Amino acid sequence: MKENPGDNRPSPAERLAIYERMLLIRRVEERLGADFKAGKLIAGVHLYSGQEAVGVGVCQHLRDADWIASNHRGHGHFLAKGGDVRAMMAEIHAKVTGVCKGMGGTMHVADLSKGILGANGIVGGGISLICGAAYSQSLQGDGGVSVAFFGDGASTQGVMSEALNLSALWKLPMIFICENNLFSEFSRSDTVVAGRIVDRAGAYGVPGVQVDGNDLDAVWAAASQAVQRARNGEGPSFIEAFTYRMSGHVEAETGFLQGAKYRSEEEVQSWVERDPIQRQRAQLLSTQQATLDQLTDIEARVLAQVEDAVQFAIDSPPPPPEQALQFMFA
Amino acid sequence: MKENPGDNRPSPAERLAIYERMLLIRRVEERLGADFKAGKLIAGVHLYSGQEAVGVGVCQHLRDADWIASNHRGHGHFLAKGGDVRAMMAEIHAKVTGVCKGMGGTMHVADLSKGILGANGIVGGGISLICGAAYSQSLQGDGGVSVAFFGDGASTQGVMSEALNLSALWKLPMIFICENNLFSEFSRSDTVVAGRIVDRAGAYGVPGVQVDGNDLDAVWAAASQAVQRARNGEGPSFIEAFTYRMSGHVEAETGFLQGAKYRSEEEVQSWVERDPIQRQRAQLLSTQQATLDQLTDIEARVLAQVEDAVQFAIDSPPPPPEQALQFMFA
Amino acid sequence: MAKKRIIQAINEALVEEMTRDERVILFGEDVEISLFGDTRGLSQRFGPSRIRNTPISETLITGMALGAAAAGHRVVAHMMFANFTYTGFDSIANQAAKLRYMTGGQARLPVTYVAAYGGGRSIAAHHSDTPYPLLMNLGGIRVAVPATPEDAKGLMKSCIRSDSPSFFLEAGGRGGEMGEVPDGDYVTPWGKAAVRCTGGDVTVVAIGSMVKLAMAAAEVLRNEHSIHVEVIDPRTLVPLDEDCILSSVEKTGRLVLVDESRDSCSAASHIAAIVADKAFGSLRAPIRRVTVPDVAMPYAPNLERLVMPSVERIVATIQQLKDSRP
Amino acid sequence: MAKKRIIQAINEALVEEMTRDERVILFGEDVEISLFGDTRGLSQRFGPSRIRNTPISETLITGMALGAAAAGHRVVAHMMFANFTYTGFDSIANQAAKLRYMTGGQARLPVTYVAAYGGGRSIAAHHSDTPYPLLMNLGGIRVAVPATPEDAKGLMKSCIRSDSPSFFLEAGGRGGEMGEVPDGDYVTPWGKAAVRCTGGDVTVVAIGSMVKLAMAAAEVLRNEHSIHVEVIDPRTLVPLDEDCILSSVEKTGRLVLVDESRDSCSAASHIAAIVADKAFGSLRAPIRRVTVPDVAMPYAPNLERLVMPSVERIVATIQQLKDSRP
Ligand SMILES: Cc1ncc(C[n+]2csc(CCOP(=O)(O)OP(=O)(O)O)c2C)c(N)n1
Ligand SMILES: Cc1ncc(C[n+]2csc(CCOP(=O)(O)OP(=O)(O)O)c2C)c(N)n1
Ligand SMILES: [Mg+2]
Ligand SMILES: [Mg+2]
Repeated sequence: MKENPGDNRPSPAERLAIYERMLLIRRVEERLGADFKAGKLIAGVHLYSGQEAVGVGVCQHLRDADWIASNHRGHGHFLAKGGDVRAMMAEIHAKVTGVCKGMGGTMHVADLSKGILGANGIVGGGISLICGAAYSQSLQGDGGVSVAFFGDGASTQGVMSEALNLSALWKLPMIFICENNLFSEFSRSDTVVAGRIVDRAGAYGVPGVQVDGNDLDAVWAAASQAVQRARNGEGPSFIEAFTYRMSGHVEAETGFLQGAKYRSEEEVQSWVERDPIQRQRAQLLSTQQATLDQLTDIEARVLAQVEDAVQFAIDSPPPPPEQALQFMFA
Repeated sequence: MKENPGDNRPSPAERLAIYERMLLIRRVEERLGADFKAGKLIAGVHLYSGQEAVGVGVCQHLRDADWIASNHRGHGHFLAKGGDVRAMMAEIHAKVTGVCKGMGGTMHVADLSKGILGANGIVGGGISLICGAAYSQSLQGDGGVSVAFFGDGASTQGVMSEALNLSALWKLPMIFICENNLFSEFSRSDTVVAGRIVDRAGAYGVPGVQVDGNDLDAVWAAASQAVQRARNGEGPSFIEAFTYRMSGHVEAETGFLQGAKYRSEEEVQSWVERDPIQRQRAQLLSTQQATLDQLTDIEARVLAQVEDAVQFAIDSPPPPPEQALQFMFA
Repeated sequence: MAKKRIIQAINEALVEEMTRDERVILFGEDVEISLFGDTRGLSQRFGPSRIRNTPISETLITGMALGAAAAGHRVVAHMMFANFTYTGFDSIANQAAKLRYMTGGQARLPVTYVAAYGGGRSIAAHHSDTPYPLLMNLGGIRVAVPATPEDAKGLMKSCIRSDSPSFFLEAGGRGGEMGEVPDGDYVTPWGKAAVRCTGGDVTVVAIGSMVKLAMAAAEVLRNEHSIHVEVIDPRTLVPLDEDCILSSVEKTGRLVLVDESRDSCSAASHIAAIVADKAFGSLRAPIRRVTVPDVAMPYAPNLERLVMPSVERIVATIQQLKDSRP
Repeated sequence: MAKKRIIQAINEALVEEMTRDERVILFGEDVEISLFGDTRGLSQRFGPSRIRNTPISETLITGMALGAAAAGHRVVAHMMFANFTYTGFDSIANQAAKLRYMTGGQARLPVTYVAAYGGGRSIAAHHSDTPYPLLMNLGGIRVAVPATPEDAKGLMKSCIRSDSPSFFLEAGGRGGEMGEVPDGDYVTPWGKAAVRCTGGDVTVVAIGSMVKLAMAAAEVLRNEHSIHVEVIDPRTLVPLDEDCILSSVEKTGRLVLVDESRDSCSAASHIAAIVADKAFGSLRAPIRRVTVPDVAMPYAPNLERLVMPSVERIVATIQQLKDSRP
């Protein structure tokens, strides 16, 4: 993880680690997409493909003691914050070796020991949680930071505004990351969101920026500033990162949409051309920060890791029956 | 009620009607305050004294078919929108002749036949209702307007932001009137509200203005513009009106605060000097729009009306027992 | 009569009611494209002013529905999953359930909240709640829980035509179940239970999609154990057809409730309480509840199967009850 | 031992717990000045970083409490009136009640939500709800409803020391009731009912401030009708001390529930259901509920008195029950 958040760009070594992390997310999601189509998954999954630069670009600045809260599209955040891929895969496969022992599944992957408060099935649900974590950190005074990841759609949940107000007043070390992927389920953002989301922040005196969320360097730099601000006790920041879901809203949608279209092939294609991973790859190669061989190694390592995780999940047992009545109370 | 909302100031005749309405509200509230202290009321009341210019300045532009929603401090809005003073007083006294037959009381005075959706015990509760009424009106297309009155404290309820977003998107004939009386219960606004409330509107592209809420003319003019905009189908507006509670938060507070102070005598006094009714009175006299005799007549008429309403309330019977089980379902 | 799916029956009810009364409007998140199929095609048919996608703002939506209704429309607010009604719970609990009473009967509030409820599909705790116990306790909200395509259509119509706020609860993921739907216009009445099969040994009150399980259990019991079960489907929980339940228990002397809500303060609990009060003299055995234990819904399918009521659990409960001596 | 008011006992518990453990923090609207008196003086004593006024943002507050707890604090979130918890219901129903289960036991969530509940003061429907039936149905939330100053103090301490989310419900406007409070540190255990008076004829389970009414009724019945009532105060509704209730009913054969929540799916309903299941063989009479009918709370005092449980209604119910033959 990044030691000096003041830097404006990742170091070459970090860049390779970042690339590998982004690629891991992508390959996990692709595998899940394929496994879903093949009928090997238990339920639909909301894939993060295309948005990797946001999760990774932000989480590279975070430590285990920092908190993140995520949304229904949470695999990427989980992995970006250092969550274990085996434990996540086993969770998605509803196995007792899952990070939540099979109780939460794809929409609830969480690892509190790593500061991952969890994916969330309630749109906007993580924002209040993370605001509380930030308050706790501000009282503890040890420079901890709390980050809420949420979508453009979630920005119209009132709780976002409530959190902007309170975090500004209390100068909390909270960072709002709005991943504007232009869609809220099947509704185009501009049909459900008025004006610019980032302007909400300004209305409460919270500094906000818009960045290209498919540009790792842009996300990285903005997050670096926001994290530094938070660690210094200067209060919350807001980043609106424009990005795109390369997959659908949820792997399952072709079933229930019955052929209804909500975006064009051309649009999807135009974003494939802006693929954040391809951009990193091109940059690594063109700036000679990595060789083709290195990247091929990474690819192989990542694929092996994914395969291993899937195998681990398949080989793991389901939760024992008595677990159904456990864990309600501490 | 005002016929031509384009005017920037009330006509002389209207100004007298306005003065009388403001005075009626004040005298009602004073009477309730006195009656509460004398142990003649059933429960605490949240008085509108000092804020009359806002309620009246806005509602003068409205028709019966327009809707308002109000808050816990709702007597003034009720009367400003043409609610009947006897029916309100009887309601506060829990009588069957009350506008809600004694079922709602002080925090729930409502007269749907006059477009008064009701006072509300839930801070922020009226905002979503009025947004729905505005949507209905926009579909009906007959130029109806819906107005939400709420306080500075209510502005931090997420629902306000949700309504700004949706009403902006759908260009609803909705008007947000934020009566910023500098306090939310016993908390000074700047301790619970970050930045300027009016800026929330701007963040959604909703035109917003700040006005002196103790200046009838200023409120009148701003409301005139907003109502015209709404009637023309141009969408929502936001008015932040600065004003002050001349009474406490609730008549009852001296009991439970046990001597705790939350504002200074000097501050209260400084606002007494800006009393909106005295200002109207001085203006009426200095501009010769009214004579002292006329104002004395008005005063007498208003006092008689209040006395009559109180007597009506006292003389009315309580609701019959069977009413306890009525009205849950239509 | 024709065989139709539940979801199709709901869709027909919406089409017919919107055709019948132009004051009927519908809004909610992604209702234009329709996730469940219940609102499919409405947007094309009735246009954007009557069918409208909202932002993700449940707090607003639940209240807007009431305001629009007070102002003259008949509103269907689609909440998608029942869990999301919690996000908009303020206006449901504080306004919808109380506004008419607080205003002394002034408010006419024709609002239908639609939501999918219940477990069984491994979509975990944020998408599997069964909210009717909470709604029942609020007092001022009508609650319809159809078990068949016929009632799905008839109850949706009753909801839309009601001048009081109502909840129309569809069993999540079970909209594909087929059944006969009468031709032409009809409504399913409020507070009239349906006796799905008659029997003299045990009364089973099963709610919503639990009716199907109860019927399957009844068949097993009849064929394999000669136990004759009377299955009652209350169809609406507010109002509740107490009379139907009580007279069945007066006949059978035994009662089992099947309810996919969590056990504490469930609809099952409440019906049990009513019977233990008003039909005590007829009871010849303990009243048993087959419910979901007080847990959030687990994701793992094997655990979810364990906590959800099942035909096996119903059969076992009834068998054991029949054996018990008074 | 010293006589103290309920509200003072709560205040003492807060002071002692905040002194005992500096991770305890408290926030909510106007908690610094304290509307009910329960948080009076805390701000002066513990300073602004541990006692903090929040904006009016219940949706945020309920969730923040959980986040701060997950991050290491022990949080008391003061919600003022129970009705306002509906505004913040999302995080209660979807997060507080489910987070630990959904994460496979990872989340430790020491959160105490405090709220005043119940009617009786003509503050109408938006300030008079009794929310425990809803909370009980959520499954994952502990619910404490003290009836005495002693238990108010002991239960507040139990809530604060609990690693699971809990609700501490104080009967609105009845904080002035006096009673003995033991000296020194003690906690009231979860799930342990108190038998407030013993009697062999009828078991009465009364919740929270209803205990006082039940005791008054018991006295009337003993003195005037020679009926000996056993009054049980469950003290906590989640977990519920079923054993205590069941063994009392096994002795008396008769049960009356006194509960100021609305009747449908009330705590009363649920306790009735448990007894009709597990102590059926001992029952010699119908189980009766003295509750609030399914209405919002009326403002008019004469109507409010009618719908609230009263000593008279309890006495009449029990008398009539005692006369009934099995
Ligand atoms: C409270 C709530 N309302 C509605 C939903 C259904 N829902 C799931 S994802 C989603 C869209 C979210 O859009 P956005 O926040 O932009 O995230 P994205 O899916 O684009 O990543 C909706 C409406 C939900 N899960 N929770
Ligand atoms: C949802 C909700 N939360 C809290 C309260 C308690 N409460 C009543 S009035 C009030 C302050 C409101 O302040 P503001 O909106 O500025 O209105 P004002 O009283 O100043 O007119 C509060 C917190 C409430 N009634 N409803
Ligand atoms: Mg999106
Ligand atoms: Mg104010």
